[in-house]
Amino acid sequence: MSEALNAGLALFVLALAAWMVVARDTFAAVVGFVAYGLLLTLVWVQLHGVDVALTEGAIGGGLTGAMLVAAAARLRRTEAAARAERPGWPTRAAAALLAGGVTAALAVAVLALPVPAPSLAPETAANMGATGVGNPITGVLLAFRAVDTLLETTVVLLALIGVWSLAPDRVWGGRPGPRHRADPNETLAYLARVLPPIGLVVGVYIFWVGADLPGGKFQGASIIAAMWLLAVMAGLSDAPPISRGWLRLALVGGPLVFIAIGAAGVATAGAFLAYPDGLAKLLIKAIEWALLPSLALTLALILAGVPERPAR
Amino acid sequence: MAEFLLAAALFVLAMVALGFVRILRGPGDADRMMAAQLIGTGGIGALLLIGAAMGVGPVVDVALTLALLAAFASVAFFKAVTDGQPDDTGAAERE
Amino acid sequence: MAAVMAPFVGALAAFALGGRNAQRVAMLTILAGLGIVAAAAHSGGGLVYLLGGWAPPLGIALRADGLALAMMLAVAVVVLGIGVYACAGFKTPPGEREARAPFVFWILLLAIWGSLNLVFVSGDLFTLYVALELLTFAAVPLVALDGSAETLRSALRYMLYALAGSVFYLLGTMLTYGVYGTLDITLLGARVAANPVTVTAVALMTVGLLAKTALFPLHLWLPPAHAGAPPAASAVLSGLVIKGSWFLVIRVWFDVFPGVVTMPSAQLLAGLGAAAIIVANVVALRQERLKLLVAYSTVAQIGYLFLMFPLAFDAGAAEIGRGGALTGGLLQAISHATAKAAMFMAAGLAYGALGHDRIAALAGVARALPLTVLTFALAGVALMGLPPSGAYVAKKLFFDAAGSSGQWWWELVLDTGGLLTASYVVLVLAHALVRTDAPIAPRKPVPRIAELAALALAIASLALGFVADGALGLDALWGKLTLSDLWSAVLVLAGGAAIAAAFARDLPQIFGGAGRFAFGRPLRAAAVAVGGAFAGADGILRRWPVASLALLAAAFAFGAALLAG
Amino acid sequence: MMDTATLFGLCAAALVGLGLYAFIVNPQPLRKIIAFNVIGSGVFVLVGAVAYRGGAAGWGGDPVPQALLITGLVVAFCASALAIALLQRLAREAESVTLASDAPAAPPATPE
Repeated sequence: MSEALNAGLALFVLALAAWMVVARDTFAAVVGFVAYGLLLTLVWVQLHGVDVALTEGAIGGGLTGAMLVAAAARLRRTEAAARAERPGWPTRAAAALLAGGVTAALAVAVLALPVPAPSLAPETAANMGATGVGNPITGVLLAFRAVDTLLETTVVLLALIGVWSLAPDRVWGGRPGPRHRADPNETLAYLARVLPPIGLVVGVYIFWVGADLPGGKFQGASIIAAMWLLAVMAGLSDAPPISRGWLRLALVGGPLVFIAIGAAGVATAGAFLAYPDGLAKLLIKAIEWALLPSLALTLALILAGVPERPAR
Repeated sequence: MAEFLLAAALFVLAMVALGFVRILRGPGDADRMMAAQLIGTGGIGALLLIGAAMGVGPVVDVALTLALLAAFASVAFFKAVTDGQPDDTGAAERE
Repeated sequence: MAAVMAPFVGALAAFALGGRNAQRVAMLTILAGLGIVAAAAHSGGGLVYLLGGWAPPLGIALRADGLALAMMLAVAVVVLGIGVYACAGFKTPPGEREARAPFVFWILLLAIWGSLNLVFVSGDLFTLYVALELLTFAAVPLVALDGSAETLRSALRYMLYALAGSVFYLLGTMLTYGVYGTLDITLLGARVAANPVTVTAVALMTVGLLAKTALFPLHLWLPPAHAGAPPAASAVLSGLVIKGSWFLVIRVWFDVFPGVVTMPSAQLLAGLGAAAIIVANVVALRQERLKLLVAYSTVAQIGYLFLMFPLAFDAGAAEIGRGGALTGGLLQAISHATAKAAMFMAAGLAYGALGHDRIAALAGVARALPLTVLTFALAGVALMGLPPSGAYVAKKLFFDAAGSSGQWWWELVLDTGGLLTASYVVLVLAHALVRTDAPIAPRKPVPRIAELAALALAIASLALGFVADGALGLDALWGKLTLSDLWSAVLVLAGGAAIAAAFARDLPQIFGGAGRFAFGRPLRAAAVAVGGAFAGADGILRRWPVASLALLAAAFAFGAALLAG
Repeated sequence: MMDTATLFGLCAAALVGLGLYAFIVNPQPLRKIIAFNVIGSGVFVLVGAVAYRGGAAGWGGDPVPQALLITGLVVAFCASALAIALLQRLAREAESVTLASDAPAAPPATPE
């Protein structure tokens, strides 16, 4: 039964991907993407990656999907001009040939992967004790490969700076995105009152269980960011001006705490990002707690977009 | 039992695939978004069934996340379609 | 480790403090970082640092070998030069708390520096992927810093093409993990064997990195992106950013898969480099705008950086190996980093003073901005590979390697490249040296400190030859320069002038116009036709569908060349 | 019947191809961004298959590639966000947003 389910899932995923490629209308393709992200979440569960499924649902499908939907609606008027530039059939044939070739090469590679598969699972298992956490993914992300995670938080922050850098000079330091008007009788305002408290609890919960079960800071942070944006879009709240000192501090706070704890490791445990015996779980938790608000804020501001209004 | 649950998941997925046809046909943006939401709901159902079949508890968390972000995506869609007209806000930004 | 983290901490602090403090923090960080790198270089290479105390394959190791240290030191010097230069241009205007362009520039400069250092020392293929993405995310906003539609478009083209490149790299990396179960460079170097999956992985990684480096014909994004950015940003992009992915090609070929890469694939890589040198140099010569000329010169110089791969092949062992050619390539990269940064800075100063950068209208600049024109000339000499520049020593090393392995054709490419480079440098100088009746008044004052910073980098590029000569014990420069070397330098310049006269769009009065010599006319017509054909080919290659098809085609070509060995 | 890892591995190969095709031929930049995400998801599913094959020590998958996947997903999100922001800004400044070929970075020099 599981095989049939997998086969059905794979077919469905491919059909949706093909749809996104051939759809005439960009908006239709984007809606396809939202559904596609959801199906991928099922794929991750079938591939025994519940942590990845959570991330896909929250960031890959969820936030990216919402971003694409908003962009597609705004870019409507550029559609016709773009469609006129569709390349002729020789280009398309060449593209199909070469892209098909890549698929063929990858398929050969997949079939030629060695048996038994190499794995770092046994090594991870043997060393999990030293980290004090129960979820191996968290162990890898915050102990064995902690530097990747540190860089990742920097990547998110750089993306935010990149988005901000697109602001017109005149409104530098202003508030991102349009101001949404609140209409107290709207369904939207109601939804934005009811959902965020629940979402906040779920976000913190997903973050909290991350130490021992699937979950973690990125997944939790994106749920919280989404809930805050919901309130902004309903007009119940407004994005802060990006020049605020507290905002800047809150954004860099998480990464700075991470680096500080990492640097302390040089003195206490002999290496950058090392944790002294017995304190590992505590320090990992401290890093995660520091990162959660910074990440939630960064993700939310990335989604809120380019500053458009003066701070007043 | 697990077999039955997986069969049920497959069935839900097959039904959802019919909703996929709706996306293909449109005609309006709202139709398409509703079809995506249908896939969302069906997908969450399938997810929960799979989770129960494999006995993986945390799958429930995934379903919860998906449900919350599906609501977020539909609000983003609504706002983008209703007041995302670039020329309203864009005109003021031009230097 | 400190060398990697210092720029990032600086960037975070600059972000938090904002405004005028961003610049102060950046300059302090640059000085501190330079000190750290110099200390590390002084203590010597071969350092291995286990992050978190976890050894690979589970953990991640940083390895500061000689290559990494040399590159880190060079980058730190260039960053300092660019930082000093940018102090005038990217200053928060008085009366404002914070301005967009300076804030973004200083933070991103630090971020680019930190990412580059990470690229040099990281020993893990996935960490390198994240570092590359950091580099791209920091570089893209610099391209669009002035916010005009055209720079936004070039930034988007750059971003999307670079993303395709990183996806290819990531794909190759993950296939490698699927076969060998580790991402550590040293462990992989000991384990890899040539098989279909590995060959696929190497081809994908190489081509992905080439797209990010803008090696011909994958260069569609570079000329408009580098020419449209503010001068200090162009210097960062051209001098430094592309060296990150280039360095990674070296890591992948020399350290990860030395036993897998083959002679045909190396010849292919250098062949693309040769095509870059010939085509991009000629196209550079035909540009109307100085900054585009310098940008095309970068495309050509990227070609030089790939000539070393076949030369580094050990004929006996039939395996790629570290040796003179690799050292030469490294020298070439460092020489280019300093010279190209200086050249973009000089072009930027001329632009700032004149309000335009049309080459044909540069007359009188030499009198108004003598230091800037001198900088351009010195940087040009360094790029041509004339003594005593670093590129000259690099060329000597290449010639040795080519001589010992019998690959004479690369010598030919190098000499042709030198002549072509000389041609556009001579052309620009000829325009700039023309006297005008009235001295031109700069539109706005040219900051002396910026002129000096650019000049210092140009001189550094020339002096690099002495440094390298001493460090490598080649003993090729001090008192060894003979009359024939001088003679060949003159020949290069004269040849360059002749080529310029044949190919250039607008000829300055010094050449007396194209029609003076009757016998020259058909020659000139032929040259113009060839130049036009090259420019047309370049235009087609830089169309999106063609360039992305070229990306896939290159992947297949490398796959085939790797299997052919 | 094929095993799970091979099935999804082949599915991933097809996704990469589909995405690449769209990335090349579709002139609308937003479609290129979607295509980038499709290619990316193909790569990620491939990694998922590799992780699945490496299941050992009581875990259904090798945790190291799964952790890399999480990092990869976040990086891909950031890339999409930056690209979308650039595209929207471009749409405000210019009539056409396509990238087929670039106009000169400045108006051509006036003839003498």
